[in-house]
Amino acid sequence: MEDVIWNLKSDNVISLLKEGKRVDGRALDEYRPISIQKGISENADGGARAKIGDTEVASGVKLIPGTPYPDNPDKGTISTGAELLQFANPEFEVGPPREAVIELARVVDRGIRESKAIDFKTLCIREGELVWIAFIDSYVLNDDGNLFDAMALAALAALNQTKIPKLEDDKLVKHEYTGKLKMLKQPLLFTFAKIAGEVVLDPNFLEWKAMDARFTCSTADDKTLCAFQKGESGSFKASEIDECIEIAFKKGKDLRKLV
Amino acid sequence: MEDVIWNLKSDNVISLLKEGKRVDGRALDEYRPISIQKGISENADGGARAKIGDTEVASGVKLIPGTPYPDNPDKGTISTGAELLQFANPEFEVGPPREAVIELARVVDRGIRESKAIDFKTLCIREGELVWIAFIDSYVLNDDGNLFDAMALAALAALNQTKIPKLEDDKLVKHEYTGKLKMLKQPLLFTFAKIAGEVVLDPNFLEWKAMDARFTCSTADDKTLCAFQKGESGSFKASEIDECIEIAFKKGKDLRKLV
Amino acid sequence: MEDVIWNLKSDNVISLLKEGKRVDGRALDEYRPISIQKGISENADGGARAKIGDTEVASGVKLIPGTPYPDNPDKGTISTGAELLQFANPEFEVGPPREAVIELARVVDRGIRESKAIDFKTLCIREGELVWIAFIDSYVLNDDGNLFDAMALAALAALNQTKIPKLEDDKLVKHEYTGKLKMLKQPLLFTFAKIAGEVVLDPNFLEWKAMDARFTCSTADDKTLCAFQKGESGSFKASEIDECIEIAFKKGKDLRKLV
Amino acid sequence: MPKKDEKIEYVKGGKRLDGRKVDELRPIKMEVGVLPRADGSAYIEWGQNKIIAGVMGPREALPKHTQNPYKARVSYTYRMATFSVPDRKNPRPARREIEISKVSGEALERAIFLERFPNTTIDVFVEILDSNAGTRVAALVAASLALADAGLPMRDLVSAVGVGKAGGEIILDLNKDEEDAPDAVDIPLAILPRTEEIVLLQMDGLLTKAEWAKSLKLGIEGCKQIHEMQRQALRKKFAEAEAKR
Amino acid sequence: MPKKDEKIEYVKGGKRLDGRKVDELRPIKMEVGVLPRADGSAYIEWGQNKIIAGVMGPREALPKHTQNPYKARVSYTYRMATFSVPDRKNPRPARREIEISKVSGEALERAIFLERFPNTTIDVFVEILDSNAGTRVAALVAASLALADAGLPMRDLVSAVGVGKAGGEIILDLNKDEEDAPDAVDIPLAILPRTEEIVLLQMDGLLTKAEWAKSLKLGIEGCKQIHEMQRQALRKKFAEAEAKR
Amino acid sequence: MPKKDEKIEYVKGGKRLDGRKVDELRPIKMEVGVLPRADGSAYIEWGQNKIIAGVMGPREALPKHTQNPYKARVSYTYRMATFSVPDRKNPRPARREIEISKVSGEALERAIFLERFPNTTIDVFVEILDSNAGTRVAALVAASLALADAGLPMRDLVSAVGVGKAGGEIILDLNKDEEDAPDAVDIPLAILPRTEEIVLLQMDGLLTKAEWAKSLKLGIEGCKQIHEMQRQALRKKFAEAEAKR
Repeated sequence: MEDVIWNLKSDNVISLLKEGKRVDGRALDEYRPISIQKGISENADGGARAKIGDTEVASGVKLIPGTPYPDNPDKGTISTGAELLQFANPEFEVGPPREAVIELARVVDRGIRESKAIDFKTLCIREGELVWIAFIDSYVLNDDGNLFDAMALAALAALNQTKIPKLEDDKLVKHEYTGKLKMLKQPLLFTFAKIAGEVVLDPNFLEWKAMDARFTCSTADDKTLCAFQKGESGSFKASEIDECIEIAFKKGKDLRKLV
Repeated sequence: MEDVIWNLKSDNVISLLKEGKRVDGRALDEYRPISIQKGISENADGGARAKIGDTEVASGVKLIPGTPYPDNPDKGTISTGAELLQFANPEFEVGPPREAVIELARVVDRGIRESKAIDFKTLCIREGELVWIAFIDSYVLNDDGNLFDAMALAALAALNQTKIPKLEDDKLVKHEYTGKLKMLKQPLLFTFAKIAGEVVLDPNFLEWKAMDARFTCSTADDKTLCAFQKGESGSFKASEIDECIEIAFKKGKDLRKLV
Repeated sequence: MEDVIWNLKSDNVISLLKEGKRVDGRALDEYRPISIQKGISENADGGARAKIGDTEVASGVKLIPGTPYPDNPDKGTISTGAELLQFANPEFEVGPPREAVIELARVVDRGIRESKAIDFKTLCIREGELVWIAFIDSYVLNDDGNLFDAMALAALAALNQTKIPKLEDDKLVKHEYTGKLKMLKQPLLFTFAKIAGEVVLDPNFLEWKAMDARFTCSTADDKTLCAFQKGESGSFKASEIDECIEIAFKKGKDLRKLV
Repeated sequence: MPKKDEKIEYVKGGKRLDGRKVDELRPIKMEVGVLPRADGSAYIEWGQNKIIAGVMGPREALPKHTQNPYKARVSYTYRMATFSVPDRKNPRPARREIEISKVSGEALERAIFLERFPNTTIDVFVEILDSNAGTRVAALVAASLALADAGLPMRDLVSAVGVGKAGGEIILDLNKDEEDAPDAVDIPLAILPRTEEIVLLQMDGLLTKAEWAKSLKLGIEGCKQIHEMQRQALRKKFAEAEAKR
Repeated sequence: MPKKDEKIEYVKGGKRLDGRKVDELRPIKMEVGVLPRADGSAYIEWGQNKIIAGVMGPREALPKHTQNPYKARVSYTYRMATFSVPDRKNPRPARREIEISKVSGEALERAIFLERFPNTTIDVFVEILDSNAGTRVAALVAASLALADAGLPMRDLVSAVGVGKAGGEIILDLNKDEEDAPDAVDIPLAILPRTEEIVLLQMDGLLTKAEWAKSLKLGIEGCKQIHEMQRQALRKKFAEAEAKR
Repeated sequence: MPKKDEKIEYVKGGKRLDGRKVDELRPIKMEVGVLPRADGSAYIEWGQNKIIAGVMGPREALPKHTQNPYKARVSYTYRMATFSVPDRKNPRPARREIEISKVSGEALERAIFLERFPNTTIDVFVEILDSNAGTRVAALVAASLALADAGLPMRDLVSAVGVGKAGGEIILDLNKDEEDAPDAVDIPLAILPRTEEIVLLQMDGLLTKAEWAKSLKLGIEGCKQIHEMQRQALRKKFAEAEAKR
């Protein structure tokens, strides 16, 4: 029954796209309105909420001292978690599919990690013994499609205002800080949906349900790519990928001003 | 089908209560017969079985050396576990509801912890390094209603005869002890069921199934309250809570003689 | 439906056995063809694949430094894992029964452990501080009955070619070795199925489905028993057990030449 | 944070450490209808606490054997974000969260006309984004608003507050410093304000009967202040909705 | 507990360390019908071992796909209380407990006329409250009594005992000290006493054929002693039940 | 293994560290039909990588609510044996394995005429026995052969390869040493060779547009070499099957 309704809605998305139109009237390469709210939790070392249209994600960062990996004794690291809260998408009565949430977290993670936005050496406290682990945990509050870009935005905004806690005898001193986390790059994700042969930027929920294939492109700055992720059962032509990359660079300039 | 039978049984509980009578003939504020059997396991550091009517719980205590919490370097602690064995209530074919068992364990835990029955400082072995953790694990053998009070009784009886193991080089010496665990208070739980407007002490299984609301009151001694827990979807009037507290203090005098 | 098919197949196994014949023409005490392939993974410290007929198991060994048990400070140990890969037996759509796999792993483990094939003292690196733990993990690739014997064969073949890694500052030096793991015994399993009163060695898949009872006998060498395991809901006569033991010793001589 | 063993006067000259009077609530902000995809939602800031609540349902209870042919069931989930507490919270639900979820859901059941929706579930989910004492009562207040926002027929709103003892004084709405007092007693309380029925009541710590009586009185007054704020938040939401028509 | 490397004579002048003869059981006490809500139950004390067993069923097997249209299935659960062993046991089922549950349930299946109860499950649950070697056989003996107490039609009782080797001697019903002998062999054995069919048989340790033959003989005799005690415990229960009428 | 900070020339005189040219694959061996009980299977050795793949289905999707009335679903499981990596892998599925399973299964879906098998599942399982860079693409190549071996109607085979950057050079089929280069970029790529449709594409590391263009060209050529090997492996299998008739 529900399947039938979704099929009808998808048919509508598709027939409009055939005429070059999107269900919400946007241009094919247009983002929905974006807003960012900082400082969502005093207990977090950094935090922010990001909205793309009605899609909303809250991200918080906690810096925790831990032991470094044996093969990287002088480097801290990040750990990126994602959760889709039950009210974000009432469709998932028994929770969202686990693999989809893991993919989401890992793509956001790679955007940050592979861009080298954080110099992990600056997270070293004492070589071989103690380093900072930055736990970046994101909660989807409302899912109106394109969680990837919204979560990347929220996570980046949270990192941009993250403070480094004070340590005494290797233990955290609560609510005291020694400085700010240094961000070398401003990595962002740009997600495209391919629907009945057309490629659109920032798919909303209806488009998300109707899409055949998904492509996410992460840029580290205005001329460097740092991660790709193709998903879903459809395919892309090489030329389509190239167009997506062009748009990602173009949109990146605007978005980086916001975070 | 089963629902129908329970509804009929509950109707009977209610219609008797309307005449001021309980299904097993007790007064509204009367406990079922209580008995306690000590020394149920030589491998436990302390242990006991408690029966209230046909409700029976076995509790055992193990003292294990562990590291203290950073914010309480000079204090040991307790950890309270509860399990409803499959044969205790054949109704639960695939195991009892997890939340109900967690609530049970936590209410029993708070009764002991908040009463300050154990001075956690006496469980310190070496400040900041080694403390005793008292694992109090309880198993429900037969569930004829009011597991709360029976488990609290069994746990208290077990604690009252708990011996402190001998340590050599920070390791346990098996079956050797250096003294007894000191109990400063004798905390007990008193559970009431509200059924069709009437409040009864120590509900049996039929009453448990028929109740609208539950109130558990823990007393540390004959004049100090130490924990409350209201449960189920019904409500209590403030005056009803006060009556329950009165009865709890009155009954506590008798029960403390038993443990 | 599937039950019906299996019942028909089992009827066939049984009616042939009544005439002294097996479905695949073997004698009652005859193994299927056995082959062993060594060196299946350069990343393993030892590894092998073993086939008994179409039943195939891959085993690999990793030696990892760890802390000894307090009561055995001068001894390393083994840890034996088993997994039935999904394609090994398509019957198990949602995975094989967990208890069956645990039993399998534990019987293979006891065969190795109880035979004293490995002198755990030779796995000691520094008494009380550091010992080798040999992780023996086996994967069933194809299940055509009698996983027990095939897994024991693969595990033994893997152990027989296991090299001991080099340590520097208590850390593994990758792909460098200091010697070979010394095997004192060549323990093997011999599994028998009792089907409608007849006892057969090395049951294939059809026989496995038809069997009433199972008996596995592990021998450490040509005259020492080291583990038994009776399984399934049927029973054995004492005389049947004795015959199984005789056959196990007889067959052991041939099998030990292979590994 | 004061050391636990230090001698502190928690009320001095009628004022508490943070300047409040004994019967004074922390600053509270409530907003109704904040999640477009949920059937009902609310956001609350209560002191440092920041909590978002969403309601889905009534919808068919699944799996089938959880259906009650006589009434809807309420499934309440209280969760803390990893970054909502001073130490990072493990993302797995803690036993504390499971217990709070159970008693909070039971408290809400009394407020809803559940018998009108047999075989269904009403799913209430609250996420704590920031915390400083009293999150379970603040969450319950937000959840109650979210239920009303979802248009569920209710006997009354559930209003809740913390009350208790610190430094020998009975005070309303304890903050974290007060909860850390050596003699601290914390009493989460929720009522249906119209009838003053108690639907949630827990307590931790040593208390005499007289102290309990005083606490209960203070708590009920607190709940009534909360109730007034809840009504205002709902009126604001409905006025806005009306204006949009 | 003797050190593992020490030279110990486990049998000296015909007596074992605890004074028993080689073919002597530890003191055993059995009681039938101890759990009011279970369909059948029993309690056993066997040396230091203290075990309680309960039976529920036959009842409909759920989920449906686990039903066997030809016979009942037996689900056996062997669990150790955290405080039943010298070191605290982790409350999560260990792999050892899962294996013991599997082979013990299979052993009981042979004793019950399962084909009379198609599509059902017979749930057997045993909890170890205290332990000192030989719990799995003691549990099986208690479980068998609980099945009889539940009135299930049985081919025979299951009788079980441990047998094995310590210090070169073949002995009945090893205790923990004997199981810790450097050359210890432990053989849990269960039979249907009437036919001497073997329904459970495991073994750990190095043993010759001759030693096995001797062990089996001793084990079967032990099982028969146990069987006699089981019958007495059941007679006592039924006499009491009769008296109560 | 070179230290990460060392200055290394990854391509010198047209040759890579292991002697290969920039556009040269490691030695590859493919075998089809290796698992008697699976519906289709294949084994691949690709450099040090050793991988076995099996296919079961199409068969009824269970539980029922996972059925799609319009087409089959592909369930892909990528797992690494504990001993397949330098450090022992925890046997529990890692998040990396779950993500790879998801995108690989989606890549295969495009190749199969799924709409012919409504309400069914096609289960693909790959086990990595040994590894050295590029396992996900090697696994996908083996899985594609296993699907063909199972006789499933396919639009095309899926051919896959890794491509990327090390030491500033764009190279085909990176090995572990090259993946450990300080500036390494790894791009797993899978296509349907006939139409050159991209069905899997991931990327890690810093890359310019020009480098990406060069990588994609090299990758597509690599996929076509792989495709030819896949066709040979299938021909060999069918010739053998024919011969056996």
